[in-house]
Amino acid sequence: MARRKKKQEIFALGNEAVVEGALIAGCTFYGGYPITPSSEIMEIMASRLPAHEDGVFVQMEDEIASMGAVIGASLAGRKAMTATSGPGFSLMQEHLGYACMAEAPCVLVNVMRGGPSTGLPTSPAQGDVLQARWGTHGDHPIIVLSAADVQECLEMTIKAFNMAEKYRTPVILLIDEITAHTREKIELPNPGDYEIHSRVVPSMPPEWYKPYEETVRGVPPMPPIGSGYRFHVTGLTHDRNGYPTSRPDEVDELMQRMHRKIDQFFYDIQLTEETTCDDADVVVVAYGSVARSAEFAVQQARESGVKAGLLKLQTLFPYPRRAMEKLLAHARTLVVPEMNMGQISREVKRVNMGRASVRTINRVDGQIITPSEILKVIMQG
Amino acid sequence: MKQPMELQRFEIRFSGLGGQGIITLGKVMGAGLALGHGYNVTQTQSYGPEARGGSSRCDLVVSSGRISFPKAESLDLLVALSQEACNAYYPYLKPGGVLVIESDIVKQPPTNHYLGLPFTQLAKDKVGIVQAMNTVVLGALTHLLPFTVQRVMRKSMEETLPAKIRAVNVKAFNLGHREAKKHFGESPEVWGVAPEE
Amino acid sequence: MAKKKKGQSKVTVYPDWCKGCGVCVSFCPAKVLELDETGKCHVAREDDCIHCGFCELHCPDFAIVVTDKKPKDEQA
Amino acid sequence: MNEVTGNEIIHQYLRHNKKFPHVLCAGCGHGIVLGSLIRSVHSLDIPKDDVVIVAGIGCSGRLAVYVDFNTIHTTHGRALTFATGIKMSNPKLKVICIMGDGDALSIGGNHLIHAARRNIGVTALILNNNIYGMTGGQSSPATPSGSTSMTAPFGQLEESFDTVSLGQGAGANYVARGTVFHVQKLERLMCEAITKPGFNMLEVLTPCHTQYGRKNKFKGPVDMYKWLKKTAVPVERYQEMKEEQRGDRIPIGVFTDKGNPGLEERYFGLKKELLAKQQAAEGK
Repeated sequence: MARRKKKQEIFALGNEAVVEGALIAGCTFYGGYPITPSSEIMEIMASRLPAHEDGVFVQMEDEIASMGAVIGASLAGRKAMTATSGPGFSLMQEHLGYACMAEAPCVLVNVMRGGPSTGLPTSPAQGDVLQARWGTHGDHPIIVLSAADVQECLEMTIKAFNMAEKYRTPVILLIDEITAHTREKIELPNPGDYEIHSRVVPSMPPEWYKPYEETVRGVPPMPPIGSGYRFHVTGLTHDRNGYPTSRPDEVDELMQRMHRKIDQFFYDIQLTEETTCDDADVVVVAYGSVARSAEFAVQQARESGVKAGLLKLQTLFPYPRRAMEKLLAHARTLVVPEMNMGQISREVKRVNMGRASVRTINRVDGQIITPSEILKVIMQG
Repeated sequence: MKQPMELQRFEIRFSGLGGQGIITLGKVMGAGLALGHGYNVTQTQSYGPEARGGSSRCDLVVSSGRISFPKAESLDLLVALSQEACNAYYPYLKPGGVLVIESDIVKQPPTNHYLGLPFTQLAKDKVGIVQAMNTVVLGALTHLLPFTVQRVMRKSMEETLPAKIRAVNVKAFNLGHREAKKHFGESPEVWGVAPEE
Repeated sequence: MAKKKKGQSKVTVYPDWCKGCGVCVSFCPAKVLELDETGKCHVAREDDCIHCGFCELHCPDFAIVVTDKKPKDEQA
Repeated sequence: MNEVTGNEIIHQYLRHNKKFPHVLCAGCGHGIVLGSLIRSVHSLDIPKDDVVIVAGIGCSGRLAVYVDFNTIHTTHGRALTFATGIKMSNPKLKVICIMGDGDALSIGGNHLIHAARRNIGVTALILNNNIYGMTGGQSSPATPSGSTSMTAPFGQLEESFDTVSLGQGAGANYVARGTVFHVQKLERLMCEAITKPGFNMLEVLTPCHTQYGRKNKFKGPVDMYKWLKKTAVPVERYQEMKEEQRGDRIPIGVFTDKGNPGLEERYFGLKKELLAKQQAAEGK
């Protein structure tokens, strides 16, 4: 905790930390629509961005429009984001798909609350995990991150922007009401503490530029609109020029590249954190605020002699299977606590393939899963 | 400055009615403990319709080490500024935990082991502004808690509050501190031992 | 678009782009254009053209070009 | 100002690596609108790089891909939301939205009224063909009451929107209506709609024979153009007409022209003030 380098400390909400992270990452555009429990992100952006050297803030008429404006800003060369919660996230799915197809980098923060529908506006849940992965229609690649505490809200927002820019894709950051509404002391990084990535812009004359051309990384360079590179952007399946096509070979090429550009960089994208996992018999796989309960429970289990460990998932999709497979060499039991009826546990079971026994703890009453609930299951072995 | 007291997990709940300044109290104290005193602190609160007019709640978890679970579950200190809040949250008080009440409002404390002051009346009579009640409480708690330093907390409070209301709040803070010293005596023994056992 | 005397204009139709909607044929004041047996527009009486520009402005497929017969002086 | 010399100019603005003729039906007025748009941009001397065409979904949405500007083919009804993001991000760009009647008035109705209220500096071209063309001729909010469509086989019971009053009611800065028959007038309106500040709305009546005309007693595309010629009257004349003279006549021309600064202008003005204040505070 006591680091040498003196950093500025603030006592901030999770939602505030998201804003700090976004600004550090270079976000200059926020388009949004307020919704509990994400509204503080928008409110703080509304006061910060107009006074920021290059910041633009606009309140849109709904979440569909918010995401549209964010994509527009992204195409115009800005690092853009929006934040929302359950019902708004549902509305954003349409344009999330567009952002995938047009490969428009952007960050969408979803502060999860109880659902379905308007559900529990001020209570936490983790029910949007699979929606984040599969909510928009069609077979699409996407990156979904999560944050467990306030410091991580800042860090993961920076990483979300970095990944969005590096891979030209929308990145969803899932936090839950607890993390968003917890105030904690956090350290603001010094300049240079984080590598900041920005999209690669084309380096050839405009006439030779093909907006969706195959590249080594699978990520084509992207110029801002108005910079002399005139091209077509569409939500239709398109060829390398960006023109609509339904030719099977061109469609296949596009789809394969879009998936590959993310899948092949799993080592950069799949983030996890292990706590006392090296010799663990029982490993708790958790994310979001539940990972904090799990950390407490694992600590208590260790104190009473049970070899317990925690695998905290910071990336939810693409699912960090390698980090988990490593633990399966010695783990006999996997415990998956989630504030939903079992969404990540499906992924856990898929990767586990029957090797360890998987115990799920599910809570959908708008309450956090407590350390004692998790401890009880750990102690059962 | 003396070495800060080692805390493992100290849980505080402020509770009462909407409009009593409960959330501000929690935020100011949380910021003071986190930034001024250097502890790790998590602050959570009740949200939504509950927070408008009805009951209001704000929790702090204070620790020298990393705080995993951010919510308060078993309280070391419960501050109840309404009878309903006192009834609702008293069961969460740890054995040996301390109950602080607004003695004019909480007429039927669930136990006779409590510390009480007429915070509202004090604010009204001696500060002249009833809204400063929460700062009177903050002053009192700063005396009561063995790990808070009056000067540090006051300074932190001054930094958090807008300039316009700073002077009034310093007055209220000092009043609370004085009154607590007079009526509460020294910090309860149960907190005196560094909870390391 | 100043109207011109007859016989001074050149009318070009690109059959590849013409879809034969007939708008140009119907509204041409000088009856210069006709639909041919393939259903596309062709220039039947170029000399009657008064260069009103209607067909050019109203061709939804940009398939008609009307220019002066004598090439314009090359502008620097 | 360049003299407009017809389709040769247009050919310079079309994408040479794109297949022509375009996908639209024979006689569809949309091509004429695209032609007018190109000539307007050309006559206004706006560089291609500065023009952004944001199109929605439907027949009108297909126009964007053919023209050599920055073009974005968005989702159904949402063109204005993208346009708002683009304009706020780079106010130097001329952002022109091409939308259909179903696009702008039905699924995108909310975005339209809020773009108007917000007065974002975007030009909205609403290509009204009274029908959902691309999807096969279903009723749109601009399908006239009494006419037939695939989803109103017994006649449309609902009333249709008056796009102009809708725009005026929502506070649009500039509201105009033109037709693809009156091309020269259309071009004048379009030039105004592109150059004036704030949210400028231009409804263009453009016939769809394939999906609307055939079901509603128009023999061919030409009949529909004749109908436009007969029905549209300049708004100045329309206002002088008596109620009984008006009948089914549709006024065209400029209905509202306020000239208020757009949102982006006001936003960046505010920003300048805030930054100046900040600098002054730091200088102290």
